[in-house]
Amino acid sequence: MESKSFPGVVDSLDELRAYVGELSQKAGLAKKATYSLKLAIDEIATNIILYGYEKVGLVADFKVLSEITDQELIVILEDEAAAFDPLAREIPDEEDLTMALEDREIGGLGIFLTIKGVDDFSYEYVDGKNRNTFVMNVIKP
Amino acid sequence: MESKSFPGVVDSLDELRAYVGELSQKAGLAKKATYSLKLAIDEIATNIILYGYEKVGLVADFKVLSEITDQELIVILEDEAAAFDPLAREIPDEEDLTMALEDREIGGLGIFLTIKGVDDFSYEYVDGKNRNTFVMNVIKP
Amino acid sequence: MAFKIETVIEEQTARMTLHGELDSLSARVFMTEIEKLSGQPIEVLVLDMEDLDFMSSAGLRVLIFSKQKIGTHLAIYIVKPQELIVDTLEKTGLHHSVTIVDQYPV
Amino acid sequence: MAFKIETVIEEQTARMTLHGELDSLSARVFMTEIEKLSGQPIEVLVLDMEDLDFMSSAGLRVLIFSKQKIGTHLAIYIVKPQELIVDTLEKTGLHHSVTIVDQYPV
Ligand SMILES: Nc1ncnc2c1ncn2[C@@H]1O[C@H](COP(=O)(O)OP(=O)(O)O)[C@@H](O)[C@H]1O
Ligand SMILES: Nc1ncnc2c1ncn2[C@@H]1O[C@H](COP(=O)(O)OP(=O)(O)O)[C@@H](O)[C@H]1O
Repeated sequence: MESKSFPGVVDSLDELRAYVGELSQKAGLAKKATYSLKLAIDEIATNIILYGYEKVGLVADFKVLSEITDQELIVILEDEAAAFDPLAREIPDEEDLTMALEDREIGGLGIFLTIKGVDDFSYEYVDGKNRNTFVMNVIKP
Repeated sequence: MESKSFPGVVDSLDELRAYVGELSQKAGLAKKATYSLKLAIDEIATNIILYGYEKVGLVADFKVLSEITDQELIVILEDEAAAFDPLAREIPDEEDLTMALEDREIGGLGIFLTIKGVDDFSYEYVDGKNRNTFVMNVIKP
Repeated sequence: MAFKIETVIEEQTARMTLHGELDSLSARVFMTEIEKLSGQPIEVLVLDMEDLDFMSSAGLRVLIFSKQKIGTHLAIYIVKPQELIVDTLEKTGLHHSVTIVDQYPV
Repeated sequence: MAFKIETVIEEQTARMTLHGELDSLSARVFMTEIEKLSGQPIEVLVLDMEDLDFMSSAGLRVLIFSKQKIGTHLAIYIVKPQELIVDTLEKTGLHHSVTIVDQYPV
């Protein structure tokens, strides 16, 4: 497992996406898969920073753990905030997503894009830490 | 209608509660009703500030409009943020609320306390503004 | 990559050119530009996205806000968005409420 | 009214005395105090609330966080909370997870 820490502030997102880009390249992910993974990780990291840390006044880092195998790239975001399971909420359904822009509630799109964008997404709370795990399949040529 | 503006920052909450206290006194609300109204307004104002403004980088005031009649005290919070209807979300149910502290998701308590604490709560989006309306019955001795 | 935005208002059309990456940090800059238009008689919002390389849900949120703020009559044109951004618009259903074009005026 | 908090740690008991009003601004101070305990071998958290006049859901959130952070074995005692604060604890079901007492040690 490779591991890298980032300060829990929105300014870190740029560097985080760049780092996910490097991991994806090492793992041999295609351009589209790389983008989807960047998006998914950006969304969850944004939530950790805004809701988990800033909103409640916690000052802490978050970690990116990663592993590249023959078949997949596994990335884990680990944070110190209160327990929050992104999969426990209802995500928007078909009907919500076809509603006119002006009538819609603005929430829930981040987690929706995360789940739709990766090959596998899972959550666990271990040792006082949230772990959000993202898996992308690597298609070998 | 009386009207007062507050800067959209968490530092305003203290003064906001004090102002709600004054209105309640003028309207002749009992101590318990005054506390419930303060709590309800603090919760919704907090959400406006954190989610409506700070999270997305909007810098704006919010307004408190109020009216005292023979039967009731009506207070309206008016803000400039994106439309958000607190009543559109699921609020926690009985079962959620008896779950052990360590197993629970932390969200949703603010809107729950608001709805439970006032005699009437309603929401509308008018002229590009969110209006959250709180009504407390005044019991005349 | 650094986000940049330029706004030009001509008659009832506001045209914004977006460069770089639009995440929850840079969306604040975009939000502020949109907020400036509120109260003005804008009918058309043209967003030039050819040089925009990334857009998260924070960007979508600003699109939704634009329509609420400027008015539901507002027509939004998105010019030359990159394929992966079109994907995001489609997945979330936002392509129903904006018009994706190759140039504007069309 | 201004929020204040004092913490005294003795053996495996952390005792915090809360004064004033606990809203989403002051909850940040409370949160930071709790965060400092994480990793320490604390078994009992005593919260003296006699002088606490207001508590919003932001305060409840810190209670939930305490248990997650310090460990589920943690016993939380709330000493002399005002009636309206007890109301909030009961409405939200948090009274199942803390012990409300008139003094501590009981
Ligand atoms: N790490 C977190 N901690 C606490 N609450 C969170 C966290 N992540 C998300 N949430 C909650 O889940 C909701 C949905 O998140 P998301 O899908 O990203 O949409 P949005 O941020 O637009 O509301 C948020 O509004 C917030 O209430
Ligand atoms: N004014 C608002 N604008 C946007 N989203 C909001 C607003 N108010 C509340 N929300 C959303 O509703 C959720 C529930 O709010 P609340 O009941 O106060 O609980 P909490 O803040 O603990 O999550 C928030 O997490 C947030 O996603």
